Amino acid sequence: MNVVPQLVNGVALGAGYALLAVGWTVLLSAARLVNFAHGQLYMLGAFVTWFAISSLGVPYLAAIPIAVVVVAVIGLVMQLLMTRLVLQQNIVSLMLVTLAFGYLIEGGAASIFGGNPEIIDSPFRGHNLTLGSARFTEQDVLILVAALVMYAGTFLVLTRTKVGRVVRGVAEDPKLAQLYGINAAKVYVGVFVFAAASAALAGAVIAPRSPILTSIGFQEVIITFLVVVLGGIGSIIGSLVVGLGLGIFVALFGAFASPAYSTAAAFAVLLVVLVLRPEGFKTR
Amino acid sequence: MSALLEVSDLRVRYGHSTALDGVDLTVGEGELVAVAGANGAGKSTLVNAVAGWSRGRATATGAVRLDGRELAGMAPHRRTKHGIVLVPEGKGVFEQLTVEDNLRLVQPPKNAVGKRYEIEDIYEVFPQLPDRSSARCSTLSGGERQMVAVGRALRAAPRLLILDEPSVGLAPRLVLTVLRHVRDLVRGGLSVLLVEQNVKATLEVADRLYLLERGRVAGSGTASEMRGDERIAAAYLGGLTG
Amino acid sequence: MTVIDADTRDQPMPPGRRPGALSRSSAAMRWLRAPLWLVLLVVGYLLPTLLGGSNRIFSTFVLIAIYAVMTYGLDLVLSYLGEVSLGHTLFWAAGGYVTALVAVKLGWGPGLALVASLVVTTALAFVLGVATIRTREFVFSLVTYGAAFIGLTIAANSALLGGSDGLVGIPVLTLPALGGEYAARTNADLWPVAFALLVLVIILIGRFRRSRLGATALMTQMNPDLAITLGVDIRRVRVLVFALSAPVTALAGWLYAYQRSYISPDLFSPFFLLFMLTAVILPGRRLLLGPLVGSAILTTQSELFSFGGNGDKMFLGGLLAVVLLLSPDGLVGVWRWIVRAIRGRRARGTGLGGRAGGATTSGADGGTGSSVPQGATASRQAGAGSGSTGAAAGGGKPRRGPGVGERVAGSMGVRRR
Amino acid sequence: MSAAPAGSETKGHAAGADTALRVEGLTVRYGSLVALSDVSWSVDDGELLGVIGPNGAGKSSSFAAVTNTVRSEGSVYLHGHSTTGLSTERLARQGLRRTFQQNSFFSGLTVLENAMATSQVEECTTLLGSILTPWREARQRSATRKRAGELLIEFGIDRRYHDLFPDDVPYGLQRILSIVLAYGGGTRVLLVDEPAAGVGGADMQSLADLLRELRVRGLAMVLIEHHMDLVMEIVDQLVVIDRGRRIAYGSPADVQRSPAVLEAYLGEAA
Repeated sequence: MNVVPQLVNGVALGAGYALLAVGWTVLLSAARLVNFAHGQLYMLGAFVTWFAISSLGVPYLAAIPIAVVVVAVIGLVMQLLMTRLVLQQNIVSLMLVTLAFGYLIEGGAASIFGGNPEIIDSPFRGHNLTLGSARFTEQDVLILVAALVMYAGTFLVLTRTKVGRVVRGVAEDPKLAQLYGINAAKVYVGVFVFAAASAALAGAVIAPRSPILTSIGFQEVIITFLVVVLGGIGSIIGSLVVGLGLGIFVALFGAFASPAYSTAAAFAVLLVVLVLRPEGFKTR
Repeated sequence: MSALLEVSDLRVRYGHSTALDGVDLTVGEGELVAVAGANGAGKSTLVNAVAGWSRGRATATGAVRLDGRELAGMAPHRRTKHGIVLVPEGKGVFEQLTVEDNLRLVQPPKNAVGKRYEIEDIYEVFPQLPDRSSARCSTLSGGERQMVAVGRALRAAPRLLILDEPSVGLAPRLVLTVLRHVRDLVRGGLSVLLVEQNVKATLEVADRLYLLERGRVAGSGTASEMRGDERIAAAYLGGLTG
Repeated sequence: MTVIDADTRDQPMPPGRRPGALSRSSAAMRWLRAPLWLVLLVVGYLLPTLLGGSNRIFSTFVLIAIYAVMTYGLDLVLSYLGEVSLGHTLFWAAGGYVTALVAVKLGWGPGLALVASLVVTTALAFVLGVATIRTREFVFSLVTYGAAFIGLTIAANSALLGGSDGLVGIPVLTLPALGGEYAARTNADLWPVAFALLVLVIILIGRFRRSRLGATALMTQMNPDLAITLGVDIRRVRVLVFALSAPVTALAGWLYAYQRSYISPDLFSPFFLLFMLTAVILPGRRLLLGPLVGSAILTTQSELFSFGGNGDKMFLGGLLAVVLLLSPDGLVGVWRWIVRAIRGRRARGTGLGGRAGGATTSGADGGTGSSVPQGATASRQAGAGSGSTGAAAGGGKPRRGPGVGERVAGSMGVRRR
Repeated sequence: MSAAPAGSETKGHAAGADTALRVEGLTVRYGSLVALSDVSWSVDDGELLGVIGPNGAGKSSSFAAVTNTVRSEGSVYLHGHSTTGLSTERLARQGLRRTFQQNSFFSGLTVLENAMATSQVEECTTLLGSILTPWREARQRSATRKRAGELLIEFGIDRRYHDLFPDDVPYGLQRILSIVLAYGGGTRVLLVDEPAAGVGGADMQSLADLLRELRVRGLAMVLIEHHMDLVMEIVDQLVVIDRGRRIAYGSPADVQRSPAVLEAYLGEAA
């Protein structure tokens, strides 16, 4: 069998995983928050895109920012509702609340968008390209470009700008940040909204690859978790590398072993790492 | 009347335990005031409460006025903008950020009352820092970190600079160097509230000193008055008769 | 329902019945306790009949019992260990699948099927517990979440387990009985079995609360550092409680397989996960009858007053979110709050005058400094620092998140009586 | 790597055969930072050893090292047996326990339940026993409760506080409860970390009484404390640590006169 097509497929898949995880990585490192509704925000991003195209007649590229803004606003509302728990750093309740929000969003989305599989009509979906023996679509290229741009952008913002310095400062020591004149609560809100928006972007860009259902989201949270944790919690570059690596692993495993079990296999790898190197999973 | 900082009847509690039990204190314009006392006497609690800051869960009551303006209830990041700038004990810099990033994180307020320090000015005050400007603070020595912490504080154009144990972790010989530096800043017109473990060295540079014992002011006076005060030794090591 | 409250409200936590007004005031009350339970038992058993005895009623009650048993498994981990397991759907489904497998493919009877599912799920939980021994908080939760996902993948794809169709044709639950066999063909027939199972599980939980494992689990949750210094092997406790919780949930899966007569991957659906979490949190954690009350409320809603599939999802998710955002202690928290508000008004006249002057130090809230309502948050967090004592613990930063119920009851000023 | 032990101008303690706890050459490193360097001391049954020193001197590190919660070099002997490789909880069950600077109780349990918890680690019925012989469990429980109540009263925590939560009792009692908790379950060596933090006046006196009472009961105790009046009043021996090193070891009066100690606390005159 030829490996090259699988590698290309894996890169596209992995770019998607990485794109999905970028928001969580920042969220986790800066605010030490996790958002179990991340997968549902991804789903919502996909469905808002679909809705904008099919019902409002907006072109695909214009539908993406609409989805991002809508989901960012929902993320903002979530975070504002959770303010008290965030300030208390009540991690357990936050986990449960976001899980509950995810379920709420799923139910809400199903009643608005219906329970049928839908297809996002992206113009890039049908255009096949070839590279040697590998075939892929322009959509795959778009995913890779989006992932690389997001990571490069996030990396530059975090390392080169005032905003980035503030976020890194709050990540390291929110108490000390106060003495630098920084309001950490505002930073938390900003980071959460960024994470929500990036999940929506991932949904809008990745979802056209296959039909979407309002029940997707469960698996996305697991994948995001894998990428973020294996990449070294809070490491931007780590997440990109692991995301791509995970995509290639899943593609190869799917092609040569069993497609149905590829995500489970990736998770099994994590479990092994967890048993062998528990220290790697300490958060800060 | 002309005191820059006026603290009256300051009380701080952590849960059920009382850390400060009604403290009155003033710092005048261009004055270096020191706070001394044994461990657990409430020195850090006092200066943190002035800055409105706490790593734990403190509840404070009482009045804190800067130039007659009541600051009680104000969040620490807002007090910073009003000119009260604290360099906390221990970790005063972001270790994952470079020296320059730490300094750049703070921009002098536009309508700053205190003296404005550009990055270059900080480097002038601490000539050792320019060479390390792109080094992560986690790689710096304790003394260098302290310089960055003070430099950061100066960037905020403080009217009142609060230093909590600036010499912790420094070799004894360096302590006086640090304190003389502080004295120079005061000579430049800054007001400083200083907590320092090394009482004898502190008395060399301070104008006035407050002695805390179990959350209360046990004594206060000018440095020369306090120099021979035996209450100081007793506060640190217990009554010699006991 | 008042009976339930009378017994449980006054003792939000084992070990040890709180020697509150009830038991202290008179020994007679203690003697009344047993008959009270008996009445509750009889009324509970007869309730579906009293409510008309239709098949709909009986199926609802059987489901309440099954879901309550399922929830009690998670309750062990969530209430007593303070960790959030998102993997209990795995044990719930495993109980059902093992039962279906041995009953359909091997022709085993219900008794053997029960033993098989308990053994398998306990082993699964033990392995998972050991694998996650060093993980806490969200890493633990996500790993258990992932374990359930693996379970779903396997169930949905394995030919042995029937793929997405699941396993059908589970025979009627037949138990040996006096003068032949007891075959549970209808929900009304199943009710005695379900009720007995529920009672047994409640007894088990009650005894757990009064055992060394229960006591040390609570200690581990509330203050792990102190627990260690008192001689508790906290890792062992964590693994044991987790391994105990799985077969409880699997018991429910066992009965569910017979009730539905088929098993499919929908047992892994997030509905059951959200159900378990909400059923524990809605009444309030660490209440002996809490999961039963929670399950009864949620099942009654979805079976008798359903808003339709999506509406129910929004209801369940929304309910859990609202409870956590408004009263993390659940309905009991609301009740205590009301009681305190009434008492507080009476007491305020005398002690604790208002604070003179303004608050100068803003309440130190996990690091953010903006305005936080002082009193409530500060006292609520009183126990938060307990985990961070000393320079101990691997040189890490202090653990920031307090355990689930750490301050649930511990901070609320003067309570009860 | 440890430098020569500093300032041994005071006498070392003779390590007798029945020494309850002996610490030799204890060194603790956190990364490149040496928190404690080559510190030795010992304490006998019925003796109270004070550990003092300026902030960050390494006092708490020594407790963490003795209870094996941080990695350390050197040796620790509990009643003559090396503690190397024993987990913190094993040591606790062998009678070596510590208290923490704050919050050393279970805030979700009542005062009485807290006192019960300390013996429940050993005494409480197993799950199986609780299921099969509930009556025995009930008897055991009421015995434990009775003993816990008596223990509290012996140490001056009145019955009216027993059903309150620890956060609701006066602060001084909270501190005492923390120590009673650590003492409760067969403790023979007790490390007490700053019991008087935030305590004043009469509470300080009852704390001193409590420590004296424990000493009378034959407990070997090591006390970290900042309140010098308390320390000087009750300890038998005193170790002074500064910057991770032992700078003095001897009786309170000797230590108070030691120039090294005066300098550590008051600084060097310029």
